[in-house]
Parts: sequence; structure tokens; C-alpha cells
Amino acid sequence: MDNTTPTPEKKTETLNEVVIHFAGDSGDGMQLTGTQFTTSSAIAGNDLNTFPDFPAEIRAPAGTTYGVSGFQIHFGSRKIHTPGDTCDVLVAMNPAALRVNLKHLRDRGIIIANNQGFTPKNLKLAGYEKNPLEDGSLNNYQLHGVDISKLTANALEDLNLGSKIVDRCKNFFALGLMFWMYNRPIEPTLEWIKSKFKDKPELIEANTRALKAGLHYGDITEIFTTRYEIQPAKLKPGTYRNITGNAAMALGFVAASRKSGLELYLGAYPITPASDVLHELSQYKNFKVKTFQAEDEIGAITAAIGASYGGSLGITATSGPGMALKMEAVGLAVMIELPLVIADIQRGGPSTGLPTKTEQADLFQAIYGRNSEAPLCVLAAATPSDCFQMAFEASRIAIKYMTPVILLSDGYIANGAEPWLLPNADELKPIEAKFHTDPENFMPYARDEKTLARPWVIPGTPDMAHRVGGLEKEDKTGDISYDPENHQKMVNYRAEKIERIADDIPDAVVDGDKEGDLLIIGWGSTYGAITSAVERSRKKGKSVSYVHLRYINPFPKNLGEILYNFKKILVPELNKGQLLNVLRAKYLVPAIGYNKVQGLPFKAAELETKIDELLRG
Amino acid sequence: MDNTTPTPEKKTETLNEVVIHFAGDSGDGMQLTGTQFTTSSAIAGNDLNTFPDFPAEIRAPAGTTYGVSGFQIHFGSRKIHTPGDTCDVLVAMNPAALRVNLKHLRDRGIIIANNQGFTPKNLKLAGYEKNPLEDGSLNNYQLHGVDISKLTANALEDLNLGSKIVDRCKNFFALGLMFWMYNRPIEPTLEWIKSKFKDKPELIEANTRALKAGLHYGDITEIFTTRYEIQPAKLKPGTYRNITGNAAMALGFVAASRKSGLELYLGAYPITPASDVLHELSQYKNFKVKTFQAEDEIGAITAAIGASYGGSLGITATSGPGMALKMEAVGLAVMIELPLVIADIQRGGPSTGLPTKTEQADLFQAIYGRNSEAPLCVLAAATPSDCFQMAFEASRIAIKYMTPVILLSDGYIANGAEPWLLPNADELKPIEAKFHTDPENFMPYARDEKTLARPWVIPGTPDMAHRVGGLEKEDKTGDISYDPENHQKMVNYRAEKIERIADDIPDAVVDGDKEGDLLIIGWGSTYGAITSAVERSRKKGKSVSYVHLRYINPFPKNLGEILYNFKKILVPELNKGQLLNVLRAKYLVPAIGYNKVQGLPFKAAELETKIDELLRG
Amino acid sequence: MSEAAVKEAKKYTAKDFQSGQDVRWCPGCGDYSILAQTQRVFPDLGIEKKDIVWVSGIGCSSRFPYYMDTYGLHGIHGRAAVIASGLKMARPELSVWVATGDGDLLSIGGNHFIHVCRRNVDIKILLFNNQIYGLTKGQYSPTSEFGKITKSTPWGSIDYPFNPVALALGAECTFVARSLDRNAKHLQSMIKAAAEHTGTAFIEIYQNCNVFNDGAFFHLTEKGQKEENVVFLEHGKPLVFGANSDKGIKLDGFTPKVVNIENGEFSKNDLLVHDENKNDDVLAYILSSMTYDPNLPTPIGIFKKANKPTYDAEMNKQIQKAIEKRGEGDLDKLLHKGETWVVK
Amino acid sequence: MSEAAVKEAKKYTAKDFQSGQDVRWCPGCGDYSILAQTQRVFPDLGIEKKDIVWVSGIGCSSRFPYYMDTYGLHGIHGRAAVIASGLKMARPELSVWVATGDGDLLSIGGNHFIHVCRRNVDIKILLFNNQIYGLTKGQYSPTSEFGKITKSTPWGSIDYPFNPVALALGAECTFVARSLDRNAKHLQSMIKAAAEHTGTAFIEIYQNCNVFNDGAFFHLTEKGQKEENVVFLEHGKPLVFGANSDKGIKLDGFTPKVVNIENGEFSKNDLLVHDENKNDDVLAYILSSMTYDPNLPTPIGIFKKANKPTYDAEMNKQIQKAIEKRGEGDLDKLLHKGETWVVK
Ligand SMILES: Cc1ncc(C[n+]2csc(CCOP(=O)(O)OP(=O)(O)O)c2C)c(N)n1
Ligand SMILES: Cc1ncc(C[n+]2csc(CCOP(=O)(O)OP(=O)(O)O)c2C)c(N)n1
Ligand code: SF4
Ligand code: SF4
Ligand SMILES: [Mg+2]
Ligand SMILES: [Mg+2]
Repeated sequence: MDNTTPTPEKKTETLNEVVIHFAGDSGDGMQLTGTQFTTSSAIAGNDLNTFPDFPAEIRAPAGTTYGVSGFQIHFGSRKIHTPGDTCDVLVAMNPAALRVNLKHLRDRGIIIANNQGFTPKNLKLAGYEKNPLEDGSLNNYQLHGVDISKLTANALEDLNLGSKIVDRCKNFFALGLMFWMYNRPIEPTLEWIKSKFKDKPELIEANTRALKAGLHYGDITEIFTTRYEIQPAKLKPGTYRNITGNAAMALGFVAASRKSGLELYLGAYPITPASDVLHELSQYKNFKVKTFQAEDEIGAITAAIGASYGGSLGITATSGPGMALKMEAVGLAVMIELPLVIADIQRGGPSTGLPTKTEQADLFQAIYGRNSEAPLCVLAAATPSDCFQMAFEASRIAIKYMTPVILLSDGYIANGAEPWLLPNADELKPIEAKFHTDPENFMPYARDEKTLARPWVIPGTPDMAHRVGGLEKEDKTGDISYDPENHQKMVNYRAEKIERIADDIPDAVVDGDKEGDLLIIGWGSTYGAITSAVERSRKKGKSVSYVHLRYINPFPKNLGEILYNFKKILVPELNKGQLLNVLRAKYLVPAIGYNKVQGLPFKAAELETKIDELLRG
Repeated sequence: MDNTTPTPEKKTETLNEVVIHFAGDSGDGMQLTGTQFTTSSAIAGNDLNTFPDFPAEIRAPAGTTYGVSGFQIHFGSRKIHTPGDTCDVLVAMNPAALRVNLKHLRDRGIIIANNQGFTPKNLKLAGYEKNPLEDGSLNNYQLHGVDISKLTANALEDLNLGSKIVDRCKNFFALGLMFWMYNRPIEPTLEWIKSKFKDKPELIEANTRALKAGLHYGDITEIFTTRYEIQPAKLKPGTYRNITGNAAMALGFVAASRKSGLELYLGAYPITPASDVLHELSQYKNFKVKTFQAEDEIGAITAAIGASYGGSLGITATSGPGMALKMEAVGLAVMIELPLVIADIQRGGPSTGLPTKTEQADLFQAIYGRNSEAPLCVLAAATPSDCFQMAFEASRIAIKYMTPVILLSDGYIANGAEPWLLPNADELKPIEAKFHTDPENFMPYARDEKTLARPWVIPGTPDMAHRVGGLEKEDKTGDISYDPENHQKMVNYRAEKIERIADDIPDAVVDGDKEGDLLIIGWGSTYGAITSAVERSRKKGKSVSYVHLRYINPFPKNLGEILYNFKKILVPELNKGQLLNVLRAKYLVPAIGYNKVQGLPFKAAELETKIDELLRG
Repeated sequence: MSEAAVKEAKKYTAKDFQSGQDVRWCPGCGDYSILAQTQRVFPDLGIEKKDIVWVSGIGCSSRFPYYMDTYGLHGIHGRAAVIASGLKMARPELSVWVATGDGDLLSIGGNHFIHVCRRNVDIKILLFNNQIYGLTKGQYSPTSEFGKITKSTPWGSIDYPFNPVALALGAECTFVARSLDRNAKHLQSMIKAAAEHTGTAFIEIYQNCNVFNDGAFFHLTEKGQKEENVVFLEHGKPLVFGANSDKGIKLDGFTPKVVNIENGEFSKNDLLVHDENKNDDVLAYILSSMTYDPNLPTPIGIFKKANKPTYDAEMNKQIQKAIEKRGEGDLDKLLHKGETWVVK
Repeated sequence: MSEAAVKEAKKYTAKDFQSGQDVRWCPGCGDYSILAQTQRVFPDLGIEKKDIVWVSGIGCSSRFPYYMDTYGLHGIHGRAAVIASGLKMARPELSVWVATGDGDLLSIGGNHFIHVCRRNVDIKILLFNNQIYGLTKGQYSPTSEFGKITKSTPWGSIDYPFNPVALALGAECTFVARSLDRNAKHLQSMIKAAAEHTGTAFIEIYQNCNVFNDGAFFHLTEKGQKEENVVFLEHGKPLVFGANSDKGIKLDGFTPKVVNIENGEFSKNDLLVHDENKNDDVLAYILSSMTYDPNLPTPIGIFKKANKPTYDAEMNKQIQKAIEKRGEGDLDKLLHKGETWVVK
């Protein structure tokens, strides 16, 4: 910030939290803009939460409402749990972006609109008869039409770049303006530009200029009279990094590999929103991570099974439709009792559904979606950074119990980001992974007394050749057996083994009073919204308690007790009541659901209203 | 029965019911023997029930216990619901057959053993140190060692056949002996032999001679002093035919095709115990039945979807592992809302499991086993002949509601047989199948007010071209839509459509009192065993009521009411409690399960004991 | 089809095949041209619009059916060929087309592809081969070149690519061709030829994905490069190529070699003459083996065209035969088949 | 492998490879011979028993691993090739073998098969081709002949069979061979050659299912017939066959023809000479095209043997390269990568 010109007097206001929504065409770079703002805010010490929301098409036709790509960031000086129900600032690069997102803007909220985007064609595509920037329809907001495209072009004028390239820089102008308005450091973005375009100096120059032009525009123009300051959040001391759920999950697996001494093997087939797990892991070759992009999801999981058989930590990552395809193979893994982690990054369905939208509707599939009695462990991550922890935990359980584990995440936390307090590698508990090598009395299906795990003997071990497979196994020997009593015994063992995992996981923790009128039970990515809603309700003096489940099969052992101490139980889910169903069947409690299936996360306010309603009624 | 020689005086006793178990090596033709005895008994007017039980290997090594193939038939002059908990007669062709089945023989029961099968080698393979036919260990039974192989060879001596061929005829000798003992007509078997071997006259002669030799042996030998008579059962008047579940199911589909006017299209991939549905249907080409043996289960179901899209009644049939593979495609069918019937002939699992054994553990998979919210209708057949009715019903619902329907059967009723009171084709209700052809205001996702079904418009219809697919659809237009509210609406529609089927199915019927101490709820193939157990318990004066469910999703509307009128609810299932779970979750009743996962059907006695226990405790 | 019917069908123009749905591909995507050529050539096929169905899987390319004003089924990933097979068996009178991508057809859908070829179901398959996964944002595909750096292979891919033409030949496809998104005329002629073929017709279309794999085929499509890098296969004609038609392909044993036909050493008469109707596939194999050879031009055109009864026709013939033999099925008789008895 | 190790491994006899499990195939099944030849030849491979793994799918043939006293994984239907691929990538030092059937490998497993060929994963695939589904009791398979009457095709099948050799070639498999269950010596030599090949090795073994498809290959295996119907492919040798070695195969253009070499018209010198190492696949294709031709003998032997880096080796090389370039991964550094900040 060297070459700033003298500026008109501006005042600075301090805010506790702010929500900004960047929106434009799929090609307008809104995801990038959002990410840069996120990094900068994280480094400024704010807590934050983000929600990228984009169409399934790569570049949907310009100007259409279904082609709008958005990125919402919520940051503040207090703990931030959600990307925000409504936004304070809407940056709209075109009329479609305005049309789609205006309903989320709070009363008197700020609109920054790119005047050049509001062409007659774009207005028509968005369904506006008149230009809303001009017809007074936005009087209820603080409307700022800015010549973003034009000002960007002016700033780059003497660089002699093509008009397309110039136009692509406009998002940096918008970013610069927001940096100005919220007093963010620009250095991280300047660094990013430099490394991103390291072979294209003209683009470094262009984007840097656009960014600074936006920044200076805030300074010099008279439209903007106020800058805002958001103090750093009081976060736990330590080193932080901003992370998305998929990146965190990949790291969790690498950590588990290191801490167990097992090589990591990922079999995967690309699918939204799980592909980033593959992309991340395929970079870590120097961690001896093997990644195999298979011909399909069945190949992906069965190759991972082959690798696990060979002594690797075999994992696979996918989303709903791919998950459905893997289920026959999951049954094999249940039968041959090898470690395997199957990550399901859920998305909107059924069928191809809404590939880029979020949902929590694969819980049934995870618990029940296989032929016959094929029990396994099911875990669910709560936040982006929790994906690290749960990937590590899933691996630990898979190895210790010689079982497949399904780890549920979803599009919302997979792509969303939050500051992550980095663990030190040394602090992570080692995972004991032992290959059995003693041929004396070796039985492939003998079981550990406590865990009921069978021994893991890998090819290459002398004098312990044996055969495993999907036909029913004889107890201990592992030979093929069709014997009725043996079958019953083995079915029971497999179920009991999973049940016993409950001895090895933390008790469920009640956030709030241990008994009362209302208990909320949540799982997965709704953690943030529920936490916010519960906090708000408590502030209003309501007694609401909250249990968030990361362990879904088996449940924590104390869950039953907890449930029976509340008059009402509410289970909010982004599905039609799947955890609800499991809880009701198991504990026979008259829990009720709060369900939303719209491809979107909960808003804290929706939940707050529901809580009010329940505590009133 | 022309050339019978004068026989020693034999007495004839009348019995109400008899259970015979034929057992031998996989290659001994026991399945055939059982089937022939079944036909003959059916024609003799008895009610009956059968249970074929064989290993997964085609011809497992001779003499081994795991290679034993068995066929049990229960027939009588009263209504017969099960193949019998224990047998009265055990025909054992070798020591392994004896070893495996002796535990099922009742006290003082009859053993007919083939002396020649009890060679030292076979005795050893079966784990006998001494010959049980000689060591007195079978004193508790009516033991008859018969030189079956030798006598057969004698009878065929002058035919100059190879010894292998001669040996293969021995099962007909055993059959003949049983025919004699239970006074069965031999004509049907003679007919069968003639048509089966129509190109091999020497085999007609050989098998006929063996059969008659067995028959005459009973007559002339002094070992057997008693013949038994079993009066015809008092069955509903009408024409009967003996039928297995898979054959009945195939006919049910053909009937639905005829009654709807839709061509039947089966996409299938062979898998035990479902392959016979393919085999049966592929014969009916003159009914315009198209059968396609696909490259795999995914190809099978997706081809059927293609056919349904073209206006056929698309169906597919499989078992557990194949079912798992189809689930992604089932989701597509849910989304594009076309008629489709998916028959799952359940078998022992998980994974490859016990392919030739029975189980009821795919209920979860049927209801829940897909990504996201993909509701569909689930039906279950109760008996072999009920497979006809339920296949017809599944087709009706699929067509009327434009939805996939899963029809559950299992290995036990699929291969088991019972007399079937034949419906007349005219009596079967027509199924209305209408293709929409009016382009005026046509909307591919407009809905019938009552059923919520969308219109079925098939390619070839002028001026109604439209596109369907697995991405979320816009209400009415069917265009792609990622709109949140629309998604919620469509998710709700799909759920509601399935719920409404409840208006269109019969109420659940309580067998017994409408309230009381104990209600049993069953589904699928356990019908016979539960019915028998309930009958027996009632005879003992206990008040037990019984509801058998053929409609599982949705449940009959009155089911809730029924449940609340009983103190205890017992749900016997051949799984670890799947229907139980669904009932508990939905109605919050403290139902308990009685579960067995042994690859075998329930015995009535087991259930009786459980009932006693519950009514005592 | 009667001539009158052809005429009747001829009434269409390209516009009649536009569904009116917004086309949601990236600006500049090669898919637009394939769509345009299809819409341009379909009026000439003499098929009634109502009888045309497009089936697809999942991918950018698989959005194709939405943009054609015909019947359409946008299926699930990899299954288009077998969905289409089921439809064609059920309704042999329909004209069934598949739009698919290199991931959709050759990765997850590879099995259905080789089986439909083997069975010779009468459907037409247009493979939009952009050598990349477009819709999932740029992972390498089974046709990507060895060593390709993509999101999922930051250290370079280590898979050898399929040669889709060779694979189709190995699976005994009866019509195998290759074309280019940017050669409108050629693409039109291939689509037409596929339509005219009875049996499985497979066209591999090299398609530019300007977002994730821009320029993959520029050496075959752009002026100044394509002349030296493409050789067009024309039935009965020698294989000539080069900006000045100065080169040709000559066989050396089984091995195709480039020769100069202008400098006097060789003439057109020495060149390999294309014969798309050879009843063994050897010539087609030889031509297909040129595909990834950097020293040879890439063959574009029809590799093979063979006659063989189709699966769908055989299926329906069998039904006719059964009806002739047994009479049209009588449900009552069927129910009463086998051993029955009467209880009074 | 060092010579000492070879010697050490040589200690085995066929018996050492018998697992002691009861063999549960039907008496007379061709699978017994394949098992016996494998057990006979394995001691000669110089591989330690502990390092051998057999992987299979589902089918009669897929029970094979139970009977070999090595490590074994009996997988699920159709997935053996890719399970084995995963294992081999994870443990490149193992010797990984696949036992599979024509249904398992070519029907449900077709896609994994062509992809493993394309990738050249160093596994050995033994296809027990009995042209029938054995374990499910006799439905036709993708290699059954057209018109075959089976339980699922009582009116005759209407699928054209795959030619597995051609399919493997189309998918660019690096080692392609064919053998016979009843020719012990030949089968042994093929298994040995496969073991010696580095890369995907595919052997199609014609196998008699005496219960559901008895005699399917008797013309190739039984005395009095086989002599006229089989031509053995031997590297560098002309294609001679016939009871009196009086016939041979000569190329007419690309078309193989039977000629008599005894009556003076032709001699051995006119015959096609086999070359299994040709770096294009054309000769292999020509030979494979003889398979179903009733006028030609069936080629048995190695069709193709080519050198190409394997997928598993490349994968592990890439890891070495990454470690060299970046140093062995440090978890703490990885966690702290990118933009971090400190809260105090
Ligand atoms: C079962 C399943 N797996 C994965 C996906 C994700 N997916 C959608 S399209 C696609 C590949 C697209 O590549 P291609 O077929 O080449 O089409 P393109 O987009 O390049 O035209 C993938 C992997 C899916 N939709 N369903
Ligand atoms: C997913 C699945 N589908 C179907 C089956 C049933 N099945 C078992 S083996 C088999 C085919 C066997 O044929 P092949 O591979 O030729 O082996 P063979 O028995 O002839 O040796 C089939 C269809 C199965 N086990 N799993
Ligand atoms: S991503 Fe590539 S293939 Fe897909 S629409 Fe864009 S340019 Fe076309
Ligand atoms: S069914 Fe055929 S392939 Fe299977 S074991 Fe018996 S003979 Fe062998
Ligand atoms: Mg592609
Ligand atoms: Mg086979």
C-alpha cells in the first residue's frame, strides 16, 4: 500500500461480524474472489465460515440465473459457526446475480453492483423489465452502482491486453474494493497472484493493478464514506490455517498413514463434490501415497480392497451415485474383514440430482444400503476442519477392528472453509497396525478377545498362506462353510464386532443442561447452524440442549440415557428424517424431525424459529 | 401297475400328514426325485409344501457332507404350511446324507438307506468310524437298509447300459419304493420320463424299470409291512397345479403384461436363486416376452428402464449382490418416474454369502439402499403361489403410479413348491396402462391428482418430444432445475406418491382376535411357519393373533391401529431385525424380534416355543 | 421407408431439431459444432422426428439430448449404450442415438460399449472424445495421452490411452468411423453414413474442450497443421494427404509408411487403397494402428462397414417365429400348463 | 532374483502347491487339469510361495485360489482383475495371478479387463473359457456360439461371441496367448511364458465343462480331430498343421488361407512365419481373426508379446521421483503448508 493518493476523510466503524456474498457468472471468478477474501480475513485473525455455491455446468451461459456462481463468507471477531443466514453485502456482477441473491440480503444491506454488467441483454436474461439499479426498486438497500468493468479497463489501459483478459480481471477490482471496505491485508493475495501467474508476468501486472485500483477506488471515491474494522477473534492460541473439508480429509488420511506406518492407497473415480480428495491426495506422492483413478467406482473400491489385502490402508472417496455402485464391494470388505475407509461426500439427489448442492440423505445408504446383514461403522464429520479428525478416526477404527468404515461428509463442508487450529504431528496418537506373522496356531478367522478383530496377515509372510473370500467363512479356519449354526455365529460376530466399537469412542457430550424441555440431536454439517441457533435461543433464555453426533454406528453408549432426560427431542436434518428414524427405532423415543431438502444448508434462523415453536407448543 | 406279482399281505394305515426327506450326493438326482414325488402327491390331491436344499457347487465331491443335496416334502390331508420341522422318513443314499439329516428325523422315524452307498470311503468322508447301519446306533429309528444300487442294477441288467448310467437310475428305484409306501400314482412320473428322454429310448426303459423295480420291491419284500394312505386334502374346489415361486412369479409378470396390454421386457443377469425367473420367461416368446441376458446387473436394469421408456413393462430379477449393483439405476427410475419392477430373490449373505440358502435380509436394502431420498414401493410374496399374485400386483402398482416397485421373494419360496389354485385369466382384473398422446398443454411432469403419477408418453408419439433424466426436474415442465424450493417440492412429491399407494392396497388382516396379549407380525416366506406355529399355539388355548404383511412400503393404512391393541408384538424374521426396525421407527411400539440367520427357514416348533415363552414371561 | 414418407420427413429444417432449451456448454466448446452438424443433417435422414430418440449418460457431452427437439433420455453415468439397447429391443422401429463422452463410454461405460458392439444392436453412438473429463472439471480420461498432467495426475498420468477405434474393432463393431468437431462437412457425412448403417454404428469425434484440454486436436483441425496430419479415408480411393496432396500411405508388409508421390519415386498407384467393406477387419486394424503414431497422419473417415443381422431384429424375429410355431400366447392355457388336477 | 533365491525357490514340488482343501469341481471338469498344470509348473518359476497370490471372481473357475497353497482372495463377480491391480500396485514385489471365467472376466468384468490391459498392470490372467456359465448352471456366456440353446436361451442365443484374443488386442494387452485344458504340455509352457512376461499377461484357456457344455472343444483336443483343427503358433516357425504336418497357413493379402504343402504346389517356405514380438499388432490380429472361421484351424499359442513399462512400476517410480524431488514427506510440514497465522 505504497502509492496511495491522499484520500477524502473516511470514518471507521467497528463491527463484530460481517457476511459478504460475491455473485456473478460462472466465468466471473467469484469462487476465486471469495477464496482470496477468506484467506485475507483468516490472516487478519477473524473466525470465519464460507459457503461456495455454484451450478453443475462448467460455464453455464452468461447472464442466466441458473449460471450464477456465488461465494458467501461470514467473518467476525467472535466464534463464527455458519456462512450466515443473510448477508450484509452483496457484490453482484450482473442482474442475474442480483436477482438470485437479493432475497438473502438483509434490510438496508449494501449492494455493490457492476454497472457494466447490467446490459439490456443481461437484464432480460435475468427477467428484469427495468434496470433495478435505476428504477428505485432497491431503495430499501444501500445501493452502490460501480463502473467495475470500466474502471478495471482504465487501470489496465496501457498494458495492451486483449479485452477478454482485461474483463477477467474485474473480480480483482471488486476484491480490492472489499479489501478496502473491511480493512483486509492485500499481501496474501499479491503473493497468490505472483505464484499463480509466475510464467505470465503480464497477468501478474494486470491482476495486481486491478486489485489496487479497487482498493484505491474505495479510498478516493466519495460514494464510500465508511470503512469497517473487525477485530481478531479470540481463538484458541496456536497456528492456524484456512482449510476446506476435502483438503482436511485428505490430510487426515495422510496423518493416519504416517501414524500407523501403513502406506495409503486411494482408489477413486472423479465425482462432484468428492473429486478434491483425489486431487489433494494425488499430490502427496512423497508421502508414499498411491492414488489410482480407476475406470469406475467399483474398480476404485475393489482396487482399494486389493491394496488393503496387501497391507496398505485402503480408502476410497465418492458421492451418492458412486456410493450406490460400491455397495456390493463393501459387502465383500465386511466379509473378508479388512480395513477400508469409504468416504461419502454427500450431494443432492436422488440419482444424479443436484451434483453441486449439499444434502445429508445418504445416511440410510451408509447404514443399510447393502445386501444382507453387513454391519459396519459409520462416522460423520461436523465441520471442514473436523474432516481431518474424522478421517484419522475412521482410519484408526478400520485398522483396529479390521472393518470397513463409512465416513460421511457433504458438499457444504467439503467445499466450505474455516480456520483450523493445526495439530502438531507429534500430538496425534499413534495408530497401532500390526501384521500377524507368527504361523504357530495361525487361524485367519481367529478373533481378538476384546475387539473381535481377526488377524491381518499379508502376502509375503512366510508359512501363512491362506485364502479369504466372500462366501461364508467357517469360524476360526476361514474355510468355506454353509453350516447353519456357523452362519449364525459369524453373522453375530460381525454385528458384535461393530457394536464393540462403542467401547472405544467418546461418550456423547451434551452441550447445555443434562435434562430439560428440549434436546436437539444433530449430525454432520448442520453442526454450525444448530450451534448458532442454540446459542441464540439460549440468549433468549430458553433451555435447549444439544448433542452432536460424530459416531452414528454404533452410537455412543450413553446416548440412550441422555435422550430419556428430555421432554422433547428434535432432530434437524437435510433429508426426510434418516437419523430420526434410526434413533426412534433404537430408543423408541418420540423424537421429531426438522427437515429441509433444498440443496442448501440450514439457516440458524429457521432452526431458531422451530425451537421457539416447540418450546411454545 | 400291470405286471405286479402276487404280494405278501400288507396292512394299510391312514395318516394325516407325512414328511419325507430325500438326501444324497449332488449328483444323485435328489432334486428330481423330490420334484416327482411332489407332482404325484399333488395329483393325489394332498396339500403339500417342499424345501429343496442344495450346495452352491454344481457337483460337490461325492460322499462329502457339504456335497449333500436334499429335498424335503411335507404332504397331507389337511392344510400344509411348511415343509415340516422334522421328517418322518429319511431316504439316505450315502453316509453323508445320513449324518447331515439325522438330526431332523423324528424319534422312531423311518430311515431308508442305500446299503451300497455305505462304502468304507464314504463312511470315512462322512466322519463315521463304524457303519451306522450296522453298529446299533440307529436303534431309535426304524432302519431299513436296502440294496438300492444293486437292485437297480439287477433290474437293468439285460439292457447293456454303462455302469454310470445304471447308477444314475437308482434314485428312481428309491422313488418307486416311496410311491409304493405312500400309495402314490406313478403315471405322472412315467409321463415325465417319456417326454424328458424322448430322444433316448434306452433311458426311458431304464428309468421306467428302476421306478417299477422300487415299487415292486415294496410289494414283495418282507421288510415293509405297512403302506400308508393319505386322504386328499379338503382344498378349495378348482383346478390346481404344483408350482415353485420363481415359476409363479414369471407367470405373474406374463399375466400382468397380458392384462395391461404392455409388452413384457425382462433384463436379467443370471444369479442364484433368481435365474429361473429368466429361464421361465425366456420360454414365453410367443407371449411377446422379450428377455435380455445382459452383461451384468446394471446393464439388466438399465436396459429394462430403456424398455419402459419405450412403453414396455420393464422388469428385472436378481438376488442380493446383484440388487446392490442395481441401486444407482433404481435411483434413476425413481427420478424419471417410469414403471419398473425389480424382483429380489433373497439369499444368504453378506457378500456372496450362501448362494443357495435362504434369508430375508435384503429388506433394508430394498427400502433404504440408494443414495439420497429415493422412495419406492416394496412388496413381499408369502408363498410360492403368492409370487404370482404379488408379481401381478407389483406390475399394477408400477404402471399406475409410474414408479419402480421392489418385489421381495427368497430362495425358500423361489425353489419350494405348493399346489396352486389356478386363477382363470378372465378373472384377473385388467391393469389400466395408458400412454398419454394429447399434445395439448402437455407437461412431462404434470401429475395425476389422485395418484400423483406423471403422464407416460412414449417415443413415436407425434408432437410430444420431451426429455427426461436423472438431474432434478422442474415441477411440471421436467426441465433441469437446481432451484431450492422446487427441489423440496419434488422430493415431497416423490415421497407423497409412494405414500398414496396406501390408499390402493388392502387393509392388513388380523388372523385371530383384534386385541390381546400377543400379536405376531411376519412378512415374506415365513408365512407358512408362522401360520403353523400360531395354529398350534391356538390349539393349546393361547390367544395369539397374526398379521402377515405383503405390503411393506407403504404399510397398509390400518396397521398402526392394529398394533396398539396388543400387549406384546413379536416380529419373527430370517435376519437380525429389519422389519422390526421399520415398525419400531414408524409406530414407536416396543416390538421385539425373533431372529434366525442360518440360511434355513423357521421351524414352526421354534416359533411355538418363542410364543410360549412370551406368553409365560 | 416409402418415398412419400421420406418426402414428408424431409419437411424439416435444422431449426426443427432445436429444442429451445438454453445450451449450457462453455462458450467455444466443440460440442456446439457437433450439435449444429447433427441438427443440420437430421432433416436429410428421412426419419420422422417423433421416431428419433437420443440417449446419453453423464458428462458435458451427455447434455446433448436436451438440445435436440426429439425424444431424449439423459441417463446415468456410463449406461447410455445399454439403456439405448433396451429401448431399441423394445421398439425396433425407432431411430436410437447415443451421445456420450470418453469418460462416459470408455471409462465407466466400457463394458456396455464392447457388449453393444458385439451384439450389433442397431443404435448409433457418437463419442465426443475430448480426451478429458469435462463436467468434473478436468481429470484425465482413458483417452488422454500418457504423462498428462491434470488435477488428478499432478505428477503426470501413467495410463496408456485406449484407441477407441481399435477397441471397437476388437469388440467387432460393424460400423466404425472417426471425425472432427471442426470439420463440419465431414462430420455431417459421417453422421449420415451412421444413420444409413443397419447395426451398431460408432463414430469417434475428436472434440475440443477449450476449458480443460484446449487445442488437443488443433494439429488435426487448424489450417496450416491439419493438412499434414490428417489422412481422409475414402472408399475405393488411395490414401493421399498433405497440403499439396503430395503424400500418401503405402504398405510395407503390414506396416503403413508415408511416401512422397510428387518426387517421382512413388505414384498414387503404389498407395494403399481404402476399402471400408472388407469382410475381415485387418485393413481397418492397420489403419487404426496409425492413430497414435507420431510419424503417420491420423486417419479420419470410415474404417469399417460390415453387414450382420442386428440383435434387435433377431430378437423380434424370434418372437415372430415363436408365434408362428406356437400361436400367439393364450394366458389361460399358459396358466393351466403342465400337470394339473381338479379338486371338487 | 538372485540365482541363490531361484535355487531356494526351486525346492518346491507340485505337491507344495496343493492347499489340501477338497476340490469341489464336478468330476471330469477341465478345471482339474488347469489346476494340475499350474501346480506342476509353479515350482519352476523360481518364485517363493509366500510371494504368490491368486485372485479370482465368482464362478466354478474362480474357486481356483482355494486349491493353491498360496495366498488367495476369492473376490466378487467380475472384479478379480481390478482387485489384483490394486494389490499389485500396493505390493509390486508380489507375483499376482488371476483365475477367472468367461462370464466373470468378459461379461460382468469386461470393463476391468480392458482397462487392466490398457494400463499394463503386471498381473497374469488365466481365463477358463468354457463358453458357458457353469456355477449358475448353464446359461450362455459372451463366448458361446451364436444360436446356442441354453436355459436362458431356449430359442437359441442371438449374441455374437467375443473373440477374447481380439478383444485383448484391441485393448492393447502386452501378452496374449491361447491354450487348451487337455494339452498339458502346451498349457504348462504358456503359464511359464506368462510368468516370465513383465506386464499384463492374458491366457485364454479353452476348458471343457462336462456338465453344461460338454465337448465344446473336442475338435481341438481329441485325437483324430485336433490334428486338423489346431495350428500351433511358434515363434519364428511357419504355421504348419494337419495329422501329417501336410498343411499350412499362407497369407493371401491379409487373408490367411489353408494350403497343402505336401502335394508340391506350396512348400513350407510359402507359409506365414509366426513372429510373436512384432511391435505392431497386425499379425496378431490376422491370427486372431482365424478363431471362429470354420475353414481355418484355430491358432493356439502366443499371439503377441510386447515390452512396455508397467503401471505398477510407473506408479512406484513416480513415488521415488517425488521423494527425490521433495524429500520424504514430513507430516508436520504438510499440515503447516500454505498460508498459516498464529493466534497468541
Ligand atoms: C456414478 C457416477 N460416477 C461419477 C460421476 C461423475 N461424473 C460425471 S461426468 C463424468 C465424466 C465426464 O467425462 P466425459 O464422459 O468424457 O464427458 P465430458 O464432460 O468430457 O463431455 C464423471 C466422472 C457420476 N455422475 N456418476
Ligand atoms: C453380482 C453377481 N452377479 C451374478 C452372480 C452369479 N454368478 C456366479 S458365477 C456366474 C457366472 C459364472 O460363469 P463363468 O465366469 O464363465 O465361470 P464358470 O462357472 O463357467 O467357471 C454368475 C452369473 C454373482 N455371484 N454375483
Ligand atoms: S468443460 Fe469442456 S467439454 Fe465441458 S462444456 Fe466446457 S468446454 Fe465443453
Ligand atoms: S459346472 Fe462345469 S465348469 Fe463347473 S465344475 Fe462342473 S464341469 Fe466344471
Ligand atoms: Mg470427455
Ligand atoms: Mg464359464
